[in-house]
Amino acid sequence: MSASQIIFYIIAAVIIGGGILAVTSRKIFRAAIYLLFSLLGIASLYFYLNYEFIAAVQIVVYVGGIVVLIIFSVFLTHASGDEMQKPVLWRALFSGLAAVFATALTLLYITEHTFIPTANAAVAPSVKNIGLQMLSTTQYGYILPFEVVSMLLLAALVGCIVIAIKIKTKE
Amino acid sequence: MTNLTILILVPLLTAIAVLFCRNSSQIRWTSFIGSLIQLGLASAMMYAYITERAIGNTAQMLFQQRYSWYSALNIEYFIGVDGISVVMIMLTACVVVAGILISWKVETLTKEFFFLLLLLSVGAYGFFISLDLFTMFFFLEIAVIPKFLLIAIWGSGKKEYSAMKLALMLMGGSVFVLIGLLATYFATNTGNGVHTWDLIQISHLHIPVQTQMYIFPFLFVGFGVFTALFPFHTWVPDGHSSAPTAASMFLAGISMKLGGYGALRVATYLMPEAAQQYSWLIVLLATIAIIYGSFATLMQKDLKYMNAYSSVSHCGFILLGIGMLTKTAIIGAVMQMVSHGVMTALFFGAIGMIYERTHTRQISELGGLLKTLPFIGTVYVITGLCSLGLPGLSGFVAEMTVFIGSWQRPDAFHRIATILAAASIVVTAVYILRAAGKAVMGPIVNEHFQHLKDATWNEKFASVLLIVAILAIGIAPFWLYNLIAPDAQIIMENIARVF
Amino acid sequence: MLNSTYIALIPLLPIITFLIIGLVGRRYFPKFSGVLGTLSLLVSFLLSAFVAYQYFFEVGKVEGVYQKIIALKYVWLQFSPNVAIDMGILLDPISVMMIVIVTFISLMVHIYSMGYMNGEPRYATYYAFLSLFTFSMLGLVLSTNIFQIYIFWELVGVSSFLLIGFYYEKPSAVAASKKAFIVTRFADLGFLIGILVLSYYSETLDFQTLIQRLTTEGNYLTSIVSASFLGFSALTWGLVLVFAGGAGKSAMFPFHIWLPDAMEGPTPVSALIHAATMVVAGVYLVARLFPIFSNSCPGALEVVAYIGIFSSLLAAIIACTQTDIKRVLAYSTMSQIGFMMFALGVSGFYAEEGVGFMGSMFHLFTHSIFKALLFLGAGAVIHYVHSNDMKDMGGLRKLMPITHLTFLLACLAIAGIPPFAGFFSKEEILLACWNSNKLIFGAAVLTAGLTAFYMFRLYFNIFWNKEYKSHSESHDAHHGEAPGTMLLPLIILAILSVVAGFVPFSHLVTADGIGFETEFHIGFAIGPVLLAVAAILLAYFMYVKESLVPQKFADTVKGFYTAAYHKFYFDEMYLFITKKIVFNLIGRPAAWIDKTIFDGFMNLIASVTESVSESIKSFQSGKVQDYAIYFFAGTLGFVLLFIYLWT
Amino acid sequence: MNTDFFILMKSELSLTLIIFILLILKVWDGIKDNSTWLHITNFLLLLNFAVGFISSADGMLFNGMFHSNNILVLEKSILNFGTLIISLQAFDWLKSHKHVPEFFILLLTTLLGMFFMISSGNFLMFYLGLEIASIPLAALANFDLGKLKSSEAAVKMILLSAFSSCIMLFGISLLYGSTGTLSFSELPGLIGGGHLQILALIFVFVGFAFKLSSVPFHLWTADVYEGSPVSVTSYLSVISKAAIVFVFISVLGPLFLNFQGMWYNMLFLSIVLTITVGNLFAIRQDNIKRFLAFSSIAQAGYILLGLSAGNQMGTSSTIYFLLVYIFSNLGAFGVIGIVSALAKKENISDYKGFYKTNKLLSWVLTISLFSLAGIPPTAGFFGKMFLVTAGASHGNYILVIIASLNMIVSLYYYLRVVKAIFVDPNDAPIEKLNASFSAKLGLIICMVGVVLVGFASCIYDYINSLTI
Amino acid sequence: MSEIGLTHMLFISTALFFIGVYGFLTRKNMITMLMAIELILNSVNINFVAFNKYLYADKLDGLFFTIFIITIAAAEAAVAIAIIIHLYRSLKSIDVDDADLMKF
Repeated sequence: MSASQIIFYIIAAVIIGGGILAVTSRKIFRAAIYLLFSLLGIASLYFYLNYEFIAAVQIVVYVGGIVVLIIFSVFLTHASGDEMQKPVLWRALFSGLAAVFATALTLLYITEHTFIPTANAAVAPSVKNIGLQMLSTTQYGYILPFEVVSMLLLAALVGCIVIAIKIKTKE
Repeated sequence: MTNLTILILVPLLTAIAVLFCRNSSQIRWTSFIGSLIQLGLASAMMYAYITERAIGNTAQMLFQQRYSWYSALNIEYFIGVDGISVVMIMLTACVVVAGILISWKVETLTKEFFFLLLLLSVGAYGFFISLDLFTMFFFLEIAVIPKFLLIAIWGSGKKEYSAMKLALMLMGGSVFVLIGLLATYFATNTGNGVHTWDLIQISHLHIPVQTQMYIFPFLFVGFGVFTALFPFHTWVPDGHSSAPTAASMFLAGISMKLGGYGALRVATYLMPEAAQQYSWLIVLLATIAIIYGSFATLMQKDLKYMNAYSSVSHCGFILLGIGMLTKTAIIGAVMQMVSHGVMTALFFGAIGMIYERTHTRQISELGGLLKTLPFIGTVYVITGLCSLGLPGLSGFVAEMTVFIGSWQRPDAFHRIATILAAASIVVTAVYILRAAGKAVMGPIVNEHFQHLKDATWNEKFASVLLIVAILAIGIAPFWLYNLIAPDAQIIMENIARVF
Repeated sequence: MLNSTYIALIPLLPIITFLIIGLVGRRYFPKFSGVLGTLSLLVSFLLSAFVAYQYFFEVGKVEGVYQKIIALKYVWLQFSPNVAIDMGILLDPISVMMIVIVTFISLMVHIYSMGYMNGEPRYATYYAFLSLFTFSMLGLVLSTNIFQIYIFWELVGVSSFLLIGFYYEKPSAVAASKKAFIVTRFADLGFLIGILVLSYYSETLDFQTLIQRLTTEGNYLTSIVSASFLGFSALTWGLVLVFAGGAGKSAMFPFHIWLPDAMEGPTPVSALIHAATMVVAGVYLVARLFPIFSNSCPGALEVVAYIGIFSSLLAAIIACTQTDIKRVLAYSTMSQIGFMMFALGVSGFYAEEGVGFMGSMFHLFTHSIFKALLFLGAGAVIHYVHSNDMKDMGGLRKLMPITHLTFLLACLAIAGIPPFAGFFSKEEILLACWNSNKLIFGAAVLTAGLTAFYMFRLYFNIFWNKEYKSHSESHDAHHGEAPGTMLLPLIILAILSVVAGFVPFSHLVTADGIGFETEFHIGFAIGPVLLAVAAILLAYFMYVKESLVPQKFADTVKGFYTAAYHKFYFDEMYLFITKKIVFNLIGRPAAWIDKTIFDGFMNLIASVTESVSESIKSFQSGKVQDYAIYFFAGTLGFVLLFIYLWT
Repeated sequence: MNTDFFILMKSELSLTLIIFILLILKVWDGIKDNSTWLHITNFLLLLNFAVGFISSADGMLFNGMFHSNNILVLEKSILNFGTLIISLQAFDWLKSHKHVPEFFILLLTTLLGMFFMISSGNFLMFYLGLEIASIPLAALANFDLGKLKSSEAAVKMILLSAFSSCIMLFGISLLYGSTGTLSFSELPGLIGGGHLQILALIFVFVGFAFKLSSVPFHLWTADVYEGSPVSVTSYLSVISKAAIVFVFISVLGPLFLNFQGMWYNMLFLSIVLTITVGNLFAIRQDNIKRFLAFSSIAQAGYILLGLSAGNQMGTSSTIYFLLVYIFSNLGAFGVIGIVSALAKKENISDYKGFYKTNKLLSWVLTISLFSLAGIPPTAGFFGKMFLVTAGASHGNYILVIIASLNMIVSLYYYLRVVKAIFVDPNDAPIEKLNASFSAKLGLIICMVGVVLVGFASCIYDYINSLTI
Repeated sequence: MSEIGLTHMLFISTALFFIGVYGFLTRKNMITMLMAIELILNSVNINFVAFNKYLYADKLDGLFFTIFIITIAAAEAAVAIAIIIHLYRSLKSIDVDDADLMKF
């Protein structure tokens, strides 16, 4: 077992372990931290695959943004030390079984499937390439989604403001 | 009067005109004049039809008009009439005039009432003149909802239940029709896999027997629901008895005939082989309906229920005639449609008039009406006699034609069916006379009845119109017969192709 | 040659009168309606008489045979090239005889009613109905087509219904009219099916063609004879069923129950319809089809004979026990029609063999006269006494001398005392029975004796017996005679009852149209006459004075008497059948099944839909996670389903 | 960049422009009056709708990420039109609302998302469009800010829609993995039908089914419809649904059609379940929005029926039906909106005796419901008929029979409402309502559409000429 | 790293995906449900990146998809949290099962 394999398994263990704990821990704050670990593990997986840019985005957006947001909202809505309620038993049973079964099924299909890699030369996922493509209108250009997603962010902004304003005015 | 579209437009425009009327008097008169125009147009159309035939126009359908409508789906606005449609249109026109006259006193939501009545007649006219299956279905469905509203809003008794039941069962019927029509449409092929809704064209195409066998039950049952095919008749008693007078008249006089007409014109005509195969079943069901309907009628205590159940029995004759698949029987079926339409409309009219005055329809609570309401009582007796098949009135002619036609099927099964059907005329006599004997004749049972007012001019006009129609058919059936016979012949030829 | 225009006028005048009176007369000139009706009928009668004269003595006979003349024929409904319902006028001896009888009796009744119905609020309506009936009856007898006869048959039935129920405010009248209509309707069903059977095999509805096809050897006859159902040929079935129709109208057993009740109608109506004309329609029908009965299907004819004699005897026995005078007359009518029926039944076809046929028609003729007279006389009595029950009467001979005399003549006529009309016709009938069936002959003679007995029982009870005590002050105790309009018909009819027997009937009306000479056997006649006289004497002793003899006699045969008094419980049996079996076992279950099963089924569909809707509502629990679980489960379900099961 | 760009993207550009105009006006903060805001917006939306009539062309932009042609322009115009009507009808509700421009910014953003979704050339654009069309909608669902139900609806919507898009995304990722492309033009050729692809396909389909609220992925619908403001509900039930169907017709149809038999079976199952379950639930609702939610679920089943035909007739009929559906559903929601805004009543039982006080509104609601039920002479009859005809053209009559029989059930519940309006007695019916002119205008447009569209066969012919 | 095959990556992503699903289905707290959503989205991201890396490295489709998913996830989370907090203000609870005012 080579070093890279070991690293991979460690990363995998962090991701999956973090994930499992994130969805099972009864303490909400801990759950958020486990989520953080899992997300960091994924970032390291990207590093592992040499996709540094995406790994950086992952850390910035998830770790720096979303998780922080979540933790803030936990503070806003919840006493952090409280234990969360146990899941409803039949839901937990069903979901657990279904999840295990579905995982097995999906993996079965994945292993069954023969993936055919492309024969073309690889493009380096460098920041430069990504940057160029992101703003290009020609082949493999992503300017349109880039612009479009800005509309989403605008709308999300407006939506959040509207809902937030309410809170302000109410108090 | 050869532009048939006018037949649809006149009631439609009348209905729209009603919407702009200011008071109920205007509404009444507008509707009445509109309906008179309808009657005039229908008569003119019949005259033109007879003239055309007389000068030797042998086309199957006269006064045809054909416009492409939804060309992508091969839907056309294709209309035309043959003898059968002509008599049905005449029937509709008569019943509409009578219905509007009978409703003269409707005071609640007058505008809506007359609007819906007229809308109903639009559906009926459209249905009878359509030669395109899609258009036909369109008009068939138009006639459903006004009935619901008429019963639910202006009805009496358990009106909401009845209205809902009627609407749902009729909708069920039209759903069956819809499925049958779709299957028919896709079973046709006019070359290059192009389908058609054109009724005439389909009648010349040969739909594979196997396909017919699947389609026919849908079409027949679908239309059968409209015309009280056993065991899908249960909407009839409740629907009729809860409906306001004019709605009952329209329902029994026109709407139930849509089914009979469809069963003949669409199901039987287009699916001759299947009709042949299923004939025994139709005959069986029709016979059951006739016998069973008449016995069930025997037990009714409410005049309207009685008449509604008797409609089940009488409409059985329509289906029996169709199911027998002989020319005479089919003619008899059409005559029965007309006859029953007029007769039962008058019947409901008379019951309505009685109810309006006595506020009861229970036979046991009535009595001696002939004394205080001689005109209405007489009308009731006349329709009763027509219903039980008195010669000289329309019912007799129609039923006898059906019997004679049915008797042409020589095997034991059809014989027994015919005999049983014929036996119902005795039962009919029993219940009609029981009701007439108790309600109209006999001593006056209620002091209050002493002071009742007899029919007003509008009621008299309506009754006389329908009685004249009954007599015209009863005394001189040959004109009706001769109108229908050539077209029944065509239908029979299509069936005979199979033999 | 006969002129079809005025022949057509014979039935048309009454219907025109009906329309005039019915539509305008009732409102604008009710008093004049009687006169109008009478006048129109007078014209009709004169025309009939003229036609009869022409037919019998000028044009009817060709080479010694009376022809069937079709005076008029319109196609009414053409079902196929062969089969059509026609409306027409057929003249042959029996139809000509019938129109004379119908118009004459009707005329008499019209005149009589002017007095009898005077002051009745629905006087005009009454005349309208009478006209309608006369029209229908004339149409019936003149029919050229078996379906035409059926049509008028029904119209006659409805006229009868309207007239019986004329006093519609009396529940008993309404009930009687219903009963009459329904019972005859039931019989007519047989008639209709019979028509269908006959017409199917003969491929025609026309009488002449029908008779021709079913009496001569050929395909038609072969096919109808060879087709069999339950062991009898289609021809037998057809004829018996047609006869059933006739039996209904003619009140033969088992359809006789309506006739006594029909007496609820005004008495002149009973005279016209339920004595003289309509009730003989059945006889007429059998006579009309007689060639087929006689030549092709003797079996059916036997049925006619036995039904006839049985009804006759039954009615005679019941008549002996009734106290309602109209009912007695009604049973008497039934009995006499039985005579006509079995006379037909025992008759042959050709020449002298056809004496039964001739006798039957002859009896029909004479009976209509004297029975009308009896009814009208009874009417006069009732008019005076205001009661139908003979117990309320007695000793009226002094108060109503003319009525008394005419009634006596009629009684003698019906009893078969020579030289009154009934004697001759009955004699021919008995002769025919003697020649063909001794059993029937015996029963017939017995019936004839019973007839004499009950008629005179009636006569003595009305006019002799105890003295009449008026119940009402207004009655003039010394003069009870009816007005002139009522007496005139009585007198005319009485005269005819005396002389009608001398009409040379066998030369005019025979089965095959060829006249023959009847021999008069004095020896044969003497037996029945003596029996009749004896019966009259018996009646005289029992009833001329108020006595206990009848009661004692009744007590000795108590069971039988009670049964007869209750009309052998036929009404109860029918009531049982209709109320218990038809209503309770068919009607009620049918209504119940409809409400419960079929309607219930439709409601079930609705309620099942509703309850399914109710039972699945928990899926919409309002909890997001449940939704997600269903979502996820659905996804997995789709995957499994479409990868493994449904590919 | 050339003129093509402006022609092909005209709808998107005009919409974006409007959004920015509204944003700038909001920031400028010069308009105080809600009515003014609404009039301005309506005018802008009218202009936006008019843009649809500017000449259009077939073509692709951004290397196939965006494409446009006449049928897509038509679809967008239909959506624009529906949005315009909704905006007109929202007048009474928004008149007193604090966040009018925000409402429209969010609403139009979702519309923009739908446009991009419809015009998308690959899964990325499609996914972006889908999210843009749903995330702001959740915020919109929360727009009755004081109402708990509204927030609950928003939560349910955002959570479930996130969940469904996650599952869909997983499917997309697997599709990407097994084919190597996200482009709709290349994908169909690369789909072979292995288990993994079927799995992926079902995951994608499920995402669709969620948006279309097809059973068993429909459960969010009723709650969200009930809780959201009427205008948002009508937008959800009409525009959002129509957009998803349009996407399917224009973009994903070919992709799924590669799976032929299985695809049909999936539709079969969905149709049967959707129509039946939708109807069964609709029977017993009292809240009229919730009632219409279930009815719209059932309608979705009929839409799927049209799609299942997989031919031109199916496509044309579906687009036609959606047009009709917009008229009829907005007619109904228009009235409900007026009643909700002015009388604050949303239950069917509140509508008892409605006809006594509000004759015209009653008729509008009734006719709309009849149109939804497919009763002639309303356009709904034609729409439904054509869908069923299209469904029958596939030859599967069991499906047609089930769908048709369900019409009976649907008639029942529509008639229940009609009965409440016309027949049921009520001592205190909703008082006479004075709707604003613009709401009335919206209703008039709907009524004209409902009554006339059915007879004007040219509309269907036009659609048919555009579809392939 | 060449020894680590695509399947390994996919194993992680699939497992994470269903872990996320499990979390979404069982967690009663809305915010933790949102966390589960993030897990799912990340598993999809892994998928895209892995496919891009291992199979289709000639283009950067998967990578860009991932970037956009991350962006959208952020927006979604923001809106969702805004809504949740708004709901919390009136419901005083963050338990998802308490938000069942509308049902049946």
